[in-house]
Order: sequence, then C-alpha cells, then structure tokens
Amino acid sequence: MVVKEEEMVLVTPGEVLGKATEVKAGKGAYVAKHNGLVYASLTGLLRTLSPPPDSPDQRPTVEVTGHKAHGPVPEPGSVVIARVTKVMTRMASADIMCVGAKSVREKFSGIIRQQDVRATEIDKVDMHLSFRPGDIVRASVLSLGDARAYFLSTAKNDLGVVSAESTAGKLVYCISKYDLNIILFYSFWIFCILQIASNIISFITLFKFS
Amino acid sequence: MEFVSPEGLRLDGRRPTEMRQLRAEIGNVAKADGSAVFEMGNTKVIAAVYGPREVQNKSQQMSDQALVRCEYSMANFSTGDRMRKPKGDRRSTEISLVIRQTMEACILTHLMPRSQIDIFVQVLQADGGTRSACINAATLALQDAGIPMRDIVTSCSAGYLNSTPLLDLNYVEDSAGGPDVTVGILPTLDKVTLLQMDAKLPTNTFEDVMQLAIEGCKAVANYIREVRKFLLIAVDIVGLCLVIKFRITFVF
Amino acid sequence: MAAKPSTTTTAKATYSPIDPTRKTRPPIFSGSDVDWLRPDSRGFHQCRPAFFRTGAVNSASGSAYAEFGNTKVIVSVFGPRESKKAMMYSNIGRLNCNVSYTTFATPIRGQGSDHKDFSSMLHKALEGAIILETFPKTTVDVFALVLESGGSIRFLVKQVDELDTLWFAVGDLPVVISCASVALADAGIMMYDLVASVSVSCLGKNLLIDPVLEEESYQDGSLMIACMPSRYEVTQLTVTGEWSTPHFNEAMQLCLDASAKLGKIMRSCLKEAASDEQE
Amino acid sequence: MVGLSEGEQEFIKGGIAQDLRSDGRKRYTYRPIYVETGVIPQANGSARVRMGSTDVIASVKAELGRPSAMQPDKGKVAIFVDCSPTAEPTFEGRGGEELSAELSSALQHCLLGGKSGAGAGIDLSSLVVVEGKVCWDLYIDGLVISSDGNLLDALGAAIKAALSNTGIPSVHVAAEAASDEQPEVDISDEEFLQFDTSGVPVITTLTKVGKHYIVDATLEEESQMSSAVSISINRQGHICGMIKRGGVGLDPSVILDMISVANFVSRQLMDKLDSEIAAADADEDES
Amino acid sequence: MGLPNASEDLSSEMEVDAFRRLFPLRYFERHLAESIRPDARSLSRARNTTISMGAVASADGSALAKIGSTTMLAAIKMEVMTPSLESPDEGCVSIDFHMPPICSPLVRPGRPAEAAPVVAKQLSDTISSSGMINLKELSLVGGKAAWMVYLDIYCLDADGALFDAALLSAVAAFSNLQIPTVSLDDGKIVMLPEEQKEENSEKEPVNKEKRKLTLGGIPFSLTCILHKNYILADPTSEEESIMETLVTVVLDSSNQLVSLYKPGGAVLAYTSAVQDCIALTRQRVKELHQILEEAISGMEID
Repeated sequence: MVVKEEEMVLVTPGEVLGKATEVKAGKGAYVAKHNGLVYASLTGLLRTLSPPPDSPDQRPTVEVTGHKAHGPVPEPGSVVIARVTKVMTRMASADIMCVGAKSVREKFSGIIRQQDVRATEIDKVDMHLSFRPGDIVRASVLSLGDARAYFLSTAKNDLGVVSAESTAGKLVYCISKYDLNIILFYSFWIFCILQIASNIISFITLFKFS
Repeated sequence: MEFVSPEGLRLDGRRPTEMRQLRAEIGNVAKADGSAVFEMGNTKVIAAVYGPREVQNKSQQMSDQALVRCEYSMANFSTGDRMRKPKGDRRSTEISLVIRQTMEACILTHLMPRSQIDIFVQVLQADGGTRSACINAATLALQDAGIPMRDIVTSCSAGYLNSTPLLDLNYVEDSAGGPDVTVGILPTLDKVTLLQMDAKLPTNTFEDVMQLAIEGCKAVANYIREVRKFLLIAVDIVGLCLVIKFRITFVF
Repeated sequence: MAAKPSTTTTAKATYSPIDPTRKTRPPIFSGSDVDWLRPDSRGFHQCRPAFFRTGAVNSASGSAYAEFGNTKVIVSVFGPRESKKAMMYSNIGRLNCNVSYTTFATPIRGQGSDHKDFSSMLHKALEGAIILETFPKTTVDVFALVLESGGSIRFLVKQVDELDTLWFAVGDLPVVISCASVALADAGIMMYDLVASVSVSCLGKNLLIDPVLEEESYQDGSLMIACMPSRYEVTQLTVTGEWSTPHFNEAMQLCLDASAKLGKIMRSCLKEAASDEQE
Repeated sequence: MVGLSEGEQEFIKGGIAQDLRSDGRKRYTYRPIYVETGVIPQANGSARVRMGSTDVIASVKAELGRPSAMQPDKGKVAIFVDCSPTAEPTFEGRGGEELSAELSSALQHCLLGGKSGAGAGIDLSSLVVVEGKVCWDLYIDGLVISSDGNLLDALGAAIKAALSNTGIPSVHVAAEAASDEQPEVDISDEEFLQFDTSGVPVITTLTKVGKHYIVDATLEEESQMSSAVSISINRQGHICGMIKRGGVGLDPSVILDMISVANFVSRQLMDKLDSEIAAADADEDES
Repeated sequence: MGLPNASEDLSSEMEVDAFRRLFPLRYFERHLAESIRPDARSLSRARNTTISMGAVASADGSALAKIGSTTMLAAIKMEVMTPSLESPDEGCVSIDFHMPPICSPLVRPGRPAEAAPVVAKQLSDTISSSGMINLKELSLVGGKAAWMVYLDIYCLDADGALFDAALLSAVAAFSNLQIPTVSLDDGKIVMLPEEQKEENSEKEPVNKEKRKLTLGGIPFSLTCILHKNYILADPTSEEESIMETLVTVVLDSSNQLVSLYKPGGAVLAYTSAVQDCIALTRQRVKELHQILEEAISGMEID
C-alpha cells in the first residue's frame, strides 16, 4: 500500500470522504448514521486502501493518517510500561509511562492487584516481594478499571519487572526489613529482581541515539 | 425597648408563655426517603432525609454504626434583608453540627452499620428559632424516612426580656440581645439532649426559662405525635387505596 | 460616535406601571433605517477579518490563536489525560472547558477572572462535535484565554456591580468557540466536524453580523449559533431579545451562511499547518 | 443521577416514540401545575410552583439602587437560582453550584431580553424613580426544593407568578435636589403598585429523546435526552430568548420545527399558568 | 558507564522518547557527556529570542517576548491615583505575573500555579532594585495626582526560564509605554480620549512632554542549571524538572550585578561556578540588549 505523491490530499474533520455504501471508514474517519456518509474526524492525509482480494467486502477503506495524533491513551489489551510508585499488601500502584512503544504526555495511574501479578498460585503472592517502588514494569491493561486507575496485569511470561534502579538510593533501598539477602542480587547499576511466575529474566532497554 | 406591654402582651400579640402557630407537612420532596416542612409562626424550614444508603466517602464508613451527616442552608430570600452568603459560613457550619449531634443521639445508628444518613435542612423563612424549627423538621423527616429512633427529638427556645420569661422568640425578640435558651428534649424519655444559652442569666431565672422551653418542647412533641398519628391512619387508608404518593397538611 | 441614549422621557417621580405605547429605542435608529455606520466601517452583513493559526502553545497537545478584528484569543488543548481524582468513572471521555480573561482584555482594567458562563457555553458548543467515545475515562481540557476583548473603542463603564453581570462583550464567545475547535483539531482529537460560531445583533430592523461591544450595548436582540458547517447541524444556539419567527429565520440563515464561510477559513488554516508539517 | 437499566431506558424511549410516556402523558402534555403565591411574606412578591414532583420557589425583592451609567433610564434586575440539597444529595456543599449557575444564566437569557430591553418580560424603564439617580433593583431568587426534571420551565413559571404577585412601594421624591446629589426619597408603606406581567414570557423546554421531542420531561426522561432546547415565548408568539442545552447537534430545520411546536405548547401553558395565578391570588386574598 | 549488552534487544521495541520518559536523568547525562543538549544547543547557548512590541492595542504599553517556546505577554495600563502621604511626589508600579491554564499542562483552572507568585515577587524586587523606573517621573501634580502603573505579565507558553522571559517582556513593555495625555479640570485629573487630542484646546494636557519614561539601568537576566560539573544556560522546562539546581543572575545594561538567586538545589555552587554563570550572563546581556534595541527601532520605523 504505497501512497503516491500526487495522491496526497489533506482533509480536516467533517469533510465528506464518500458514501458508506461505496467506502468503508478506517482510522480517522466515521460513518454518520443519519445520512450514510463517511466523514473525516482528523486532520491529515487521505488514503484509500484497496481491500484484500479475498475479503467478501469489496469496498475500499478510506483513512486519515493524522499529521498529529493525540498522545497515546491506555486501552484494554495494550502493553504498557509503568513505574511502581507504591506497594501495599493487596496491590501496587504504578504510573503508566509508555503505551506500546510510545511515551505518554502525562502519566496515567494504574494498579496491579494481588490476583493479577502472576498466573499461578495467585493467593500466595507477596506484593512486597514482587515489587519495590521505582521498579519499571511491563504490564498489560486488563480493563479501564475504576474511577482512579487502570487495572494492570503482569500474569504472563513476557510481562513483569524489567528493571529496577539502585543508583543514588541504593543504600536506603537495600536495607529492607523484609529480606536482606536480596542485597546479594543487586548489581551495582541495574538489577533484576523477582521474576514473576517465570524464570525469564529480561533486561531493560537502553538506546543509542544517532 | 418594651417587649412586653403592661397588659402582658408581646410585640406580635402573644402572651409570654404562648407559642407561635405550628404547622407541619410531610412528604414534600418526592425523591427523598423522608421529608417534612415545619413552620413556627413565620419561621419555615424544610428538611429532607436521604438514607440509610451506601457511604459516599468510603474512608468515613464505620463498621459498627451509621454515619449521620447534616447540612444546613439558608435561602437567599429567607431573611428580611436580601443577602447572598457563600455556603458553609461559620454560622451554618455550627448549626449543621448542632443538628447532626442532636439527631445522631436519638437515631439507633448501631442498627444500620456501614451506611450513611443525610439530613438536609433548608430555611425558607427565618424569623427567630430556626435552630429549633430545623430540629423539629429533621425529626419529622427522619420519622417519614422510617429511620429507627430512640425517641423523637423536639426543640423550642425561650428567652428572658423585660424580666419576663418568653417562650419561642421571634426575630425581633431574638435580636434584642437578651438571653436565648434553646432546648432539645427526648419527650418520652424526658431527657434533655440539647441545651444552648449564650448570655448572662441568674441561675434561678435560668431554671425558669429552661423549664418554660421544656414545656414548649413538650407542646411541640404533642403536635408532632398528633401529626404522626393522623398520618399513620392515613397510611393505612392510602395502603388500602393503593395510592402511592400523598401529602397531608395539618394545622394546629 | 454613538451618544448615550438621550432623555426621551421626563423623569417620572414615582414608579409607574408599564406603558405599552412607550418604546425606548436607541437614537441611532430614531428615524427610519438610516445608514448607520458601524464603528469599524463594515457592512451590516460583513464579518470582521478572521485569522487563525495553530500551534501557538508548544507545551499543549494542541493550540490555536484567533484574531477577529480586535478580539484576540488563545486556546490550548491538553490531553486526553487522566481525569481528576474526584471524578466518577465514565465510559466515555470528558470535556472540560475554561474561559478566562486577561486583566487588560477589557478597556477598564479587570480582575482577569474566569468566566463561568462562557466556560459552560463553550462546553455545550463543543461537546456535540467531539467523538467522546474514542478516549474513555480520560479528560480533554480546553482552556481559552481572551487576550483582548472585542470592545474596540474606549468605552467607559463606570460601575461594574453585581447587577451588570452580562457586560462582557458576548461577541468574544463565537471567536473562542471557533478557535477552540481549531485547537482540538490541532491536538488530533477525533471530531465529527469543526465548530464554527457566529453571532448577529438585531438593532431595530437591521441585522448586524459579528457585532463589537459598542454595538452589543445598543442591541435589541442577539442570536449566536455554533454549528458544524459540513454536517449542517447546530450544536449551540442562544437567543436574547424579542424575535418574530420570520425575523429569527432570517438571522439564523445569515449566521449559518457566515459560519459556512468561517468553516472554510478554519479548514484552510488547518491544512496549511498540516502541509507545512509534511514538508 | 438516575440509575436506569437498559430495559427501563428502552421502555422510556419506546413510550415516547409511541406518544405514550411512562406516566401516561402524551409528548406535548405538561404535568399538572400548582401555583401558590405569596409564600414568602418578607419578599415583595413570591410564588411556589409544583409540576409533578418538581417543586420550586421564586421570590422578588426590590431595593432602591442607582442606575448604571450606561443605562441611566433603566432599573436593574438580577436572577439567581440556588439548588437546595434537599432536592438532590449531590447538591450538598458546592455540588449544586454548577447547575445553579446554568439555570441562572439560562433564565437571564430567556426573561431579561436584549441589552436595549426589547423582548424583556420586565420593562426596566418602569423601574426608574429618578433618571440616572434612583431606581429599583429587582433581585429575583429561585430555589429548587425538589427536582424531578424540567427545572427551567418551573422556575420560569414561578418567576412569572412571583412577579404578578409583586407589589412595589410607591416612592415620593423630595424636592428636586442639586444636579449631582442623590435626591431624598420617601418610600410609602401603604401604597403598592402592581406589575403588569402580561409581557412576561413563558419558557418551554423541548427535550429530544430519540427522533421525537417532549415537553416537561421528568428526571428519568432527561437522562435519556440527546439534546434540549429551551425557548421563551411571549403572548404575541414572539421568541424572547432561546438556549440550547448541550448534547448533539441539531439540524436547523429541526430547530425551526421545535419553535413552531413551542409556540403551540407555550400558549396552552400560558393560559393554564394565568388561570392558576389568578386562582392563587384569589386564594391569598381570601386567607 | 558500562551498559549491559542485553539491553540491545529491548531497544528495538522502544522509541527514543520512551527512553527519555523512563530514564530522563540518564538520557540527559549521556547528552551532556557529548557537550550537547537534546535540542542541539551547546551547553552555554540560550534559545532563540524575539520581542515584538505593542501586541495589545487596549494597553498603554505592551510587548510579547519569546525565548525558545517560552512566551510572555506583558501589558501596562495606567491609572491616575492620589499618591500616598509618605511619598507625595511619587507614582506607583504594581507588577503581577499570571500563569493561566493555557500555558502548561501542570496548571489547572482554579488552582494557581506554584511558580507564579515566586516569579511575581522576583520580578517586582528586581525591577524596583534595578532603579530602572524613577517613580518621581510618575508624579503628575505633587501630592495630588500621580500615575498608578499596572504591569500584568501573562505566561502564554511555559517552557523553562520563566523569569528571564518575564523580565524581558516587562522591560520591553516599559520601553513601549506611551503615557496617556491628561488634563486638569477643576482640580480633577481627566483622561483625554484619543480622538479629542488635537481639537481640544481649552483643556491643556498637563503632561504634554512626558509621554515616555526614561529608563535607567535596564536589567537583563539569565537562568542557568548547575548539574554536576556542567552549567546549562537557559534551561527548558524538561531540564528544569530533571536537574534542580537553578541560578539566576540579573545584570543591568552596564553589567552591574542587580541580583542573584539560587533557591536551594542539590548542587552546591562554588564561587567559580557562580563566576562562570555571571560571565555567561554578561554575554547574554549583550545579545538581549541588541534584540531589545532592534525591537524598539523596528517600532519606530513602523
């Protein structure tokens, strides 16, 4: 699906893109029920995608690729990266920093409840052994949650704590009344702790610019 | 200023131990669980009770008793001079607290743990004795809502002007600056639950004034009982007729 | 310059019941429909020159600046972001609007306070145009700041008390609404359509489009429409003053036509910004 | 907030579509209206209006003030509405302020007319005592005691009734004072003058539910609305104010249709209200 | 700094700005090690700065100042007042700094920004201590009437170095100020409306000559961040939120030190670091002076 240069058409919200009987509304477009027209809902480039040859619906899809889409918003099912802020006996709160690979503009609050930490032996999970404030966690969004927070889950092999830092706060961090032996596992700069429900240890990303 | 004429009549023509006309109306606010309008002469208040219901603010929830809340507000037009006061000024906070504590004392809160009862009182006209009128209205509204109570609470005020104890002060008498005793009693148990006085008064005079106020409370209690009695009969009739909404007015 | 209404009636010593025969009419239309020149010498059905620019505030998700004659407005859009803690859970997104004035927006130095009335009107004008279902539970904040109000001439208002509540130039509101819809489009918030808003003042038999403060203070009636030009739907409508039905129809049609034109200007501004970004 | 199940929602919508609402009314039928006047003795005029379970009080107070510099030949009127928490627990504290502000501003739009005074229910120039110096300030206060939808229409009706009940003391101005001094005035205790309220418009709110619109919606019906338009119309059938209350966009032709419906409904409402007010005034005179 | 190679595989699925969001300090420190900042500036360079005069028609003097994306709109309104008894021949200047909700995601309506009163106080302190405005010049009739000058600065876009931008806009607004003409009428001061200026002959303006203020030593400022051994001039809001030790130096046009603020912070400033900041400010003052001159002359040509 390559868009040719001369096909670049800019549209703004509310512009008519076609009839619902002739085209399907893709991203950035919607169908008005009362008159059966397809309108744009974003500003951006109009693209017409031809349907896959084997699909029963042979209408082409029109979509508007936003020149500037709004910041990402967590949705049920999306994988997020969050920083743990507070650990309680039944749940841990975390600030969602990235949705997918994109960083959010302003943080969203999430909570990981005890039953969503791992897939097995869910009643034996000790929240304080699983998370520490400051940990970076990969989690998936279970639901929109309640008025305050999104409900997150780490109960999958590829989810869980990916990184915990012990730079400046190292000393304070290590002397924990729960398990001093954890100190043994601390590397000087990045450590990984407690894998949840699996042995897979993944390390945090760093990037190189340029 | 002369508040009691040589003939022994007050400014509004009452005798010193005479009460203003009482009037009550129940079930004014259809959406509330219980509601009542109570009038003492020109003082008119409306009370609405919501609950027992789920506690709105979970942190206030109590596992052994119900949470009782109260808000007192005055309508802009309730006083002679029009005023526009912000909500939650000192006076209304104080009265809210007084009403809440008085009502809490007689509600059997332990029967309704983890729940919340809201009492809202709105003054439509203020002509002295709003505190008492609010408590009386709240009692009626609580009864209307079917909330279990130890006893009803009734309240009345009395003052002391021109060396005469006066029952049920109106606004002019109230603002004369003399002592003003507000009493709230549980009439059947014959116990005083609320007593407020804010002026200097010799002890023996005080006893007279308080006794007068208590007599006033009892009169209010009789009136309220009568309203209720009438209402209970009405409920039976209404039940028979399968009419759901009703309103009943009673003039003392 | 329009003078203050001259004394057409002798001062009455006492209160008198309404005299239906007496009609106070501003002297500017005392005769027939004289050629009343508008302060900025526009035609009756001519709007002030409108100018829009997106991206006025970098720290916002989207923003726009609008200038209609002397009315200057900046609107920032933030979000979709987390709703305030006190909010209840909601399946659809929330829109939160706020309009405030600078202290120097009005000819007499003001308090620079929030304008609650405009905030709620802005909310009503926009909520029908935003696809709130696309950002459940979160909030989009639309904040507007009126840098300068439309009162072009140093118009002396000596006392502003509790009773003069409606003394702000209502003519600023359409600018705020239109500008906010451009800012929303700039922020990439999904919308059914842009919202273009226009007001008319009725002076005597004449309809004056896009009035300035001075004209508004003499108006017999006003009509403000916010509409979605492409869908041809009205999202907000406020009318004051007395209107017969045909007169109302005429005014509404005038507004709808003008907002269709305004919508074109808004679209071209957005497209320009988008094509700049492409390059 | 009204918590309704999907079934109940469908029931309400379906009833409206079939012109038989859940309380047996047709789409353009009001609930019975009860008017009581003179309920607040301290005020110059007052009225209480009940429509079903909606219960509101309006009071009018007149105070002497100074006309504004911009309009020296006019008195001033302000409308404020308060929502008592008795009507709805969520109005507690500052919870009712948003609705109060919205209702106040809608009433000002609908009843006070344009800046020059055209279309106003109250002729402001009749409130002037001495031009540029002394005038009556009317403070109109509304209070919502019990709410079951359609507050704006009820408040509008209550204000109309309160105004018809209002007596403004006649004022005698002492000898003409010097040009820049406030003249002395003498307010009469006995002589009162009545307002002519025939010009006060009534407000009709048309609530759009599904494809149809209804008048006098209850709270449950309001929760299902897609949009609502409040139109104030006077005796002559002229529009005196209009405000759309949020919701989705409406086609201009729908709005025009709504106006013609409102025109028809408001005439009935006005007649009903006038007879109720007359009856209430008669009642008050008797007692 | 050794980075585990295991991180490589995750970097593929993370975008740069995600890393920037998760580990801001590390992100910045890696940049600083290369002596460059994320917006491609060198450490000691300030952002692009512009001034436009007379932005607000309804004000007596106004200016819009931009440093990078930080935007400030300053406007002055003059009113006549009776001077106080202590200083009968002096006018008064009132300075207010506003951060409306449009300027930053951190400000919400009804909750004023924390930074606003701090900047307002710094501004009025700086302007009064710099002696830029001679309050005696604001007197109209000794003991009877004087000018009350209201300076309101609105932050339209907050992206760091708020004080620098606010001060610049204030200075520019003062240089743009046109004092309205007033006349004496029976001992009362009357403002002359614009349109009557020429034809009105009976009322002689009292301040015909004094239509402009003479500005004394004009203050200019530069805010720097101290982080470890680095000094970053003119920080953005992101930099301010990550590295917390700020130093603001105010110099007047003749390079006299007017004030110096270092409101706490983790890094202790050594004398040498402060000296470096002052040196940077000196350079910056030259730039700003030139920008201001250009803006003023640009106005005059128009």
